[in-house]
Amino acid sequence: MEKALREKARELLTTGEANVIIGYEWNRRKTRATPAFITKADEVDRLIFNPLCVNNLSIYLTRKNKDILRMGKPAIVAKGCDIKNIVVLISEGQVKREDVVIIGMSCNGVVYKQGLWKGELRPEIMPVKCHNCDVRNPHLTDFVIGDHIDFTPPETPRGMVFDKIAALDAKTPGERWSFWLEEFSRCIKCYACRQACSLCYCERCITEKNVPQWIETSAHQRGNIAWNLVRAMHLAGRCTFCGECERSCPANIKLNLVNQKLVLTVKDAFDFKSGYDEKIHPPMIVFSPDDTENFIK
Amino acid sequence: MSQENTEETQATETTETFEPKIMAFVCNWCTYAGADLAGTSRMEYRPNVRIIKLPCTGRIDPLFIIKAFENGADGVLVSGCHPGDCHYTAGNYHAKRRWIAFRSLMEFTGIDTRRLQFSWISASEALKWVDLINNVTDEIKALGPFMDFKNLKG
Amino acid sequence: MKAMYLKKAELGKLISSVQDSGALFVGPVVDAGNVVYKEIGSASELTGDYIIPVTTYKQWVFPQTEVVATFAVTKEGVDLDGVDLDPPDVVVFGARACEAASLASLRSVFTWGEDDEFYTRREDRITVITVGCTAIDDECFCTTVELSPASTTGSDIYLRETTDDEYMAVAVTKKGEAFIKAHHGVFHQKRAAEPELVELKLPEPIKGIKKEKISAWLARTDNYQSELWPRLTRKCFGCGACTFSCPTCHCFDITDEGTAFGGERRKNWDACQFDHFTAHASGHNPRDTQFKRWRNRFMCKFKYYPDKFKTTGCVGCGRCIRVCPVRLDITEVMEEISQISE
Amino acid sequence: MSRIGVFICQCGTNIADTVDTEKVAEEMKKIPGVVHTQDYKFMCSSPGQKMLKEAVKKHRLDGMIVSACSPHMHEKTFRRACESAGINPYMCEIANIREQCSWVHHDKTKETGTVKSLDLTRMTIERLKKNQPLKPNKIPVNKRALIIGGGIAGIQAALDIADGGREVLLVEKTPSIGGNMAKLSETFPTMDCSQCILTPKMVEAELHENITLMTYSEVEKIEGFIGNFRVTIRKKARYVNEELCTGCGDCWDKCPFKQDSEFEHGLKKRKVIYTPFPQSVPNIPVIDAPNCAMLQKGKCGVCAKVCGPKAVDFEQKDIVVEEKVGAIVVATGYDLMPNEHFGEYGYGRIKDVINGLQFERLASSSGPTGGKILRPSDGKEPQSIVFIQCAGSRDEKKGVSYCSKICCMYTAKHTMLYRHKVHDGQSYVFYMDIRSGGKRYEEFVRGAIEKDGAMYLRGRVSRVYEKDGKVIVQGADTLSDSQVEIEADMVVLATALVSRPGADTLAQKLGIGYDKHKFYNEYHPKLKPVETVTAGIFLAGTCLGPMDVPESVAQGSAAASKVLVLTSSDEMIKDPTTAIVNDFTCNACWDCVVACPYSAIEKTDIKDREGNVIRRLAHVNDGVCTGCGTCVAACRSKAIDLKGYTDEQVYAAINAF
Repeated sequence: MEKALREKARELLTTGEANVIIGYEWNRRKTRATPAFITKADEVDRLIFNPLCVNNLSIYLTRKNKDILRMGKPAIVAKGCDIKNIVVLISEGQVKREDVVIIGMSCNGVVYKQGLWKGELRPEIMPVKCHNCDVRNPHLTDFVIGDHIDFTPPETPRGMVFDKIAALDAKTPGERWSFWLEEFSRCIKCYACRQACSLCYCERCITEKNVPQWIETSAHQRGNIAWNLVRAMHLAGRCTFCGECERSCPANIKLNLVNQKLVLTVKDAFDFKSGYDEKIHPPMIVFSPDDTENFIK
Repeated sequence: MSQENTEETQATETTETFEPKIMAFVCNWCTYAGADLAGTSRMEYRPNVRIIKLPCTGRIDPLFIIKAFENGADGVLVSGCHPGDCHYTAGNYHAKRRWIAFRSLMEFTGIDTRRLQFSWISASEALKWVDLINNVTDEIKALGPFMDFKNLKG
Repeated sequence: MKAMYLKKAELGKLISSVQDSGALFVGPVVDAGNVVYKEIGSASELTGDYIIPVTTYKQWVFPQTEVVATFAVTKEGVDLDGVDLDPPDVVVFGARACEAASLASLRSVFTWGEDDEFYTRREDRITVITVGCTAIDDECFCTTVELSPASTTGSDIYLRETTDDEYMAVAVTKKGEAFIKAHHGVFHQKRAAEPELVELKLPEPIKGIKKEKISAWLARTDNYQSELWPRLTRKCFGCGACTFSCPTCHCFDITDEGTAFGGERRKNWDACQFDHFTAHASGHNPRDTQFKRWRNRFMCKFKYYPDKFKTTGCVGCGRCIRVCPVRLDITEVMEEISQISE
Repeated sequence: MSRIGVFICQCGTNIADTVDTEKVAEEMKKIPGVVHTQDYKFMCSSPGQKMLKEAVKKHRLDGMIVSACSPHMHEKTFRRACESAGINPYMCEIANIREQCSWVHHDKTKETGTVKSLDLTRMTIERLKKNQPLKPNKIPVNKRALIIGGGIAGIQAALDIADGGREVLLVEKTPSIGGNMAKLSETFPTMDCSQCILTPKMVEAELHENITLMTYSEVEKIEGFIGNFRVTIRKKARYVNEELCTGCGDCWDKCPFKQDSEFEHGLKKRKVIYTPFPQSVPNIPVIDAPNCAMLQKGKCGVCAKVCGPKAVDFEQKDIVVEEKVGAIVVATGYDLMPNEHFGEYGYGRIKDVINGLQFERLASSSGPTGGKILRPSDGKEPQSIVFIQCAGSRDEKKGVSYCSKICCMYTAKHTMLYRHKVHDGQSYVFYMDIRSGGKRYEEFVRGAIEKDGAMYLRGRVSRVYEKDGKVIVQGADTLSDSQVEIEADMVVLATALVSRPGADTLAQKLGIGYDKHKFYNEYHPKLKPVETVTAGIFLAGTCLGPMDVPESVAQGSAAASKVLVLTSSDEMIKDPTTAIVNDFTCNACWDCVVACPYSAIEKTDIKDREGNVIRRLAHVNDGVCTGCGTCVAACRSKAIDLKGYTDEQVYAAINAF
């Protein structure tokens, strides 16, 4: 698979179809996969692909990384889950489909965090998204690397995140509040969650807007609650559950729970799943007169 | 700011004397006019609500609601034109979508959803406005001060 | 002062003794899957199974957010009321040698020119009890930056584990001596035979890295524009987790929070990795891309800091490598600079 | 620091009874930025306003609060006073302490009302501190109008606008104006001959100096906004030079080829070079290109040979023109529901089952039979006709849910016309309900039944089939609870009115809304019946939904009056409460563009000197924006804000809560 990937990369760089390959390479000790930017055909052998390739590289297609945009036309090595984010970026006008070459990778799953890797991909070290993945054969690509994968995700999504959501839903509001207060109190306002997210591409994040300062920047409970609620709201209907925010959080805040909860809400209320069709607008900016709720008096 | 309030409310207010602070975000064309009609008709209702008028419910951002709670609101009320009646044709439909998601988020994070109430009130529904204010005020009075937010460490 | 001994089983006694004196006891605990420093109530909360906590204890000398003044808006203007800080005594237990070395660096910054009393008053009242490392991981590189698990810089008391479940305690500073005296009931002198110490684990110094070569290379101004910076660091997406977990990073922002009636002025952690850190009001941003921000961090640690304060800017704790979501490894940059500097 | 004046109105005793206005004035003095406070009996009275203006001068105020009645009542009054005192009117804000305070809190100790008034006034003061002076938007207005559709509604609108002195461009898709009304024989309830009342209007439209007719033309693209639309129109090739043609008719006399006439609904043939009907306006033929031997195969050319003025031009091409107009009236009319919906009625299968418009043609003296009612199958005079109402209407399953509104009336008319022409003929009408609301309409229907002997049967028809040259109609008469079978000579279906094919495409080009039946949406069904959500675009006639001729004419005139109001001055003054984009922070995610109910936000490119696009930005068109603020809430980075209701203003009000 790596061989095919490298050949494709070489071809793209040689023909000039792409100026930079955004992919993965080993770190010095060959213990971790890390993002790589290959611009020369004779460097394509640095490219790797394996279950350590957890990063969602679509972040490098956004306006946040202007120096990467300046490198020329990118070809991006992307798993199906990463492609979902590219789909949203296209639908929100951030990337033009013709401006990016998508090298889709057939994927059997990755590790939740690289530190868990002991040389073998076991179900216990895979994130919930992999167990429920319906894009192991990537969906919006220019090329696909790897063989077709026969995998049918469970009909109703399963895994720790879903169990935990169900468990929380079953609790009283007071218990849920205590839970989240504890979670969000750990927030150190490093904004790694935002920076890791390719859909948090704002020129100026709302928390950096200080006239007026809607969200207090202090890492106290009040500021943390406001930030985490607004971050979640801003991803409602857009989040593809790639999990990069939670993976990047140095405080291990369970951001996947709150993200997935809104994914489920949007699915139930508006019958929308993010990341599949680049021609459809995200649901929070459109409406249907038939939207139903049970709380407006 | 809220710390002061917290001490004050804790020290002096019991449910007997507690008068909740309720903030209402309403649209200019329907609910604001409905509230005006309640006045013109000399109806009477609880005095706990402070209205902020906006052109349309479509203008209402969840940020407003969070900020109101941060500033010590014990309840927040959001109200606008009935679906199909929006002065701007669709602002309230947009608002409804936003509220569906935001309310789900509030519910999930355990923020007491009884503290945030949504309503459609037309320019002619003065009585509905009066009932709503009375009911919401009484309900929130019964719930007591919104300590979840007031107790947040600043 | 002679070496004293402390039974691991008697840590609880130490904690009670510290608490009785009115001080906070801070130590490594497992929280949400991470080992972090936290104020604790009893010994059972402590963990001994860690390389180094994910977060630093700098939050007890330089809190992430603190009120430095309160204000009230009046008809005449704004009444500003400064905070006269009276911090509690804090005992940090289980620190690592690398991290302990960082307090000196922080002090240099916060006493540069004017004293920042919000820092100094806190630092004056903190007692650092370091435990020598008996385990390391791939990311540890203290020995590469001329420190080691045996360094006692910055520690008030230095502990070594013994094979019979005790700690051997050496007071490094006067503060340390005073601490042992104050809690003499918990420490004891050893019996006849000298106890066997658990061997310290030292990370292998990274061969390719030569500190002096890095300094020389950084001193050449044209290297500021080197192609190396974007090449090695453009993968950084600016999350700032490295700075927030770094024991020597110290940047902060002053912000006002409040209502129409008044509020608080706060000192909050900030990070050079954030894109708006250097943004001007005009909209111009001199560090407009992420590699420039990362370059600044590196320059700060290995040039600005040593130049200005003659202290180290990097203690080799490896936290920034562990937390980095794109696995940008500072030692790889150090190594490459050392090599091209040949 | 601001210099704010706060004025508390006692409103006689209306406020003062339950609010201690003096105390409110006293307390407000303590707020930073407030330099003057005062309470007074009637702020809105002329001494009150005078006082206000004097205070502005004396205390050099730069903003003012009036705590009084609802802003819906006197905001304009006080803002005007503000303006005449020399401060920007948008630096005046109203705190509503009457409708929403003194009148609803009856506490005579005044405590309740006073506390609330203090809060409301304070919140408004803090909000005012963040106000910015605003200037009304002035938008230049192009005084030409475009009418899309040359039926009666469009013609009426064109004539009224043209009589009002404005230029009109009337675009019609078919070769002639006149629309569906030109096909009608007589009109209910007066039984005027349709042609007799319509033709003069058609001619007037053609000759009017302010009207330019563009027939056989279609609107392709519409850009711009109210007062400033750019319209791209395709003038389809007629193959006849309009300048040279005299309309003599030699060409169509000699043309050897025939096709079904669209105008006659297939009851008659027309030539391949033709005018739709004899009174066509303009009276200039077109060549039906796909069926013309010359154009398709290069053989024939008879028309060109016989044409005296040499007007036939086989080389003619479509012409695309761009026109600038300030207002648009859409009057695209209706169609009848297509045949395939009426299998059980035999339509399209049985020759003698026809629709209402075909019957109109049969009854018309200029129609295919010269006004004689003759069956299409054998040309015999039918001795009995069955009329089936609600063919497709009020039938959600097989047709449409709505009532087509005019069928009850025209069916009654048909029975009368039939009886007048075939004196011993018997008509039967199957109906669901008779809906004859309207001036003299009920009397008209009664006349059909009582004077002209129409047999009305309340019930539906289950089956229509042919037998021995008759059309057998089986149905129910629910009033006598019996099954009915009628051996008729002919059946006329009152087919449902539906929107024009392509109505949705045109609506998308115009940026106006349409319902699930693709009828266009009025802005407000009661108060703005001919406006659309897109400012400057108006509606008239059956493109809105089924209606009869008088209603269509009324709407044409109504739309015309709206156009005349809009074009009455060179500039349009618009409320400055519009959204504005911060160019530095816009992400170009287009959320605002999608969310805007008015399509008021455009995508723009920022280019460098070489013309390369370096950034893309959203841009609000002040001419179109109505200030709802939906875009502001949709914008994640708050790069868009709403003047008059900015985030800062709202924030300040919440912070003073």
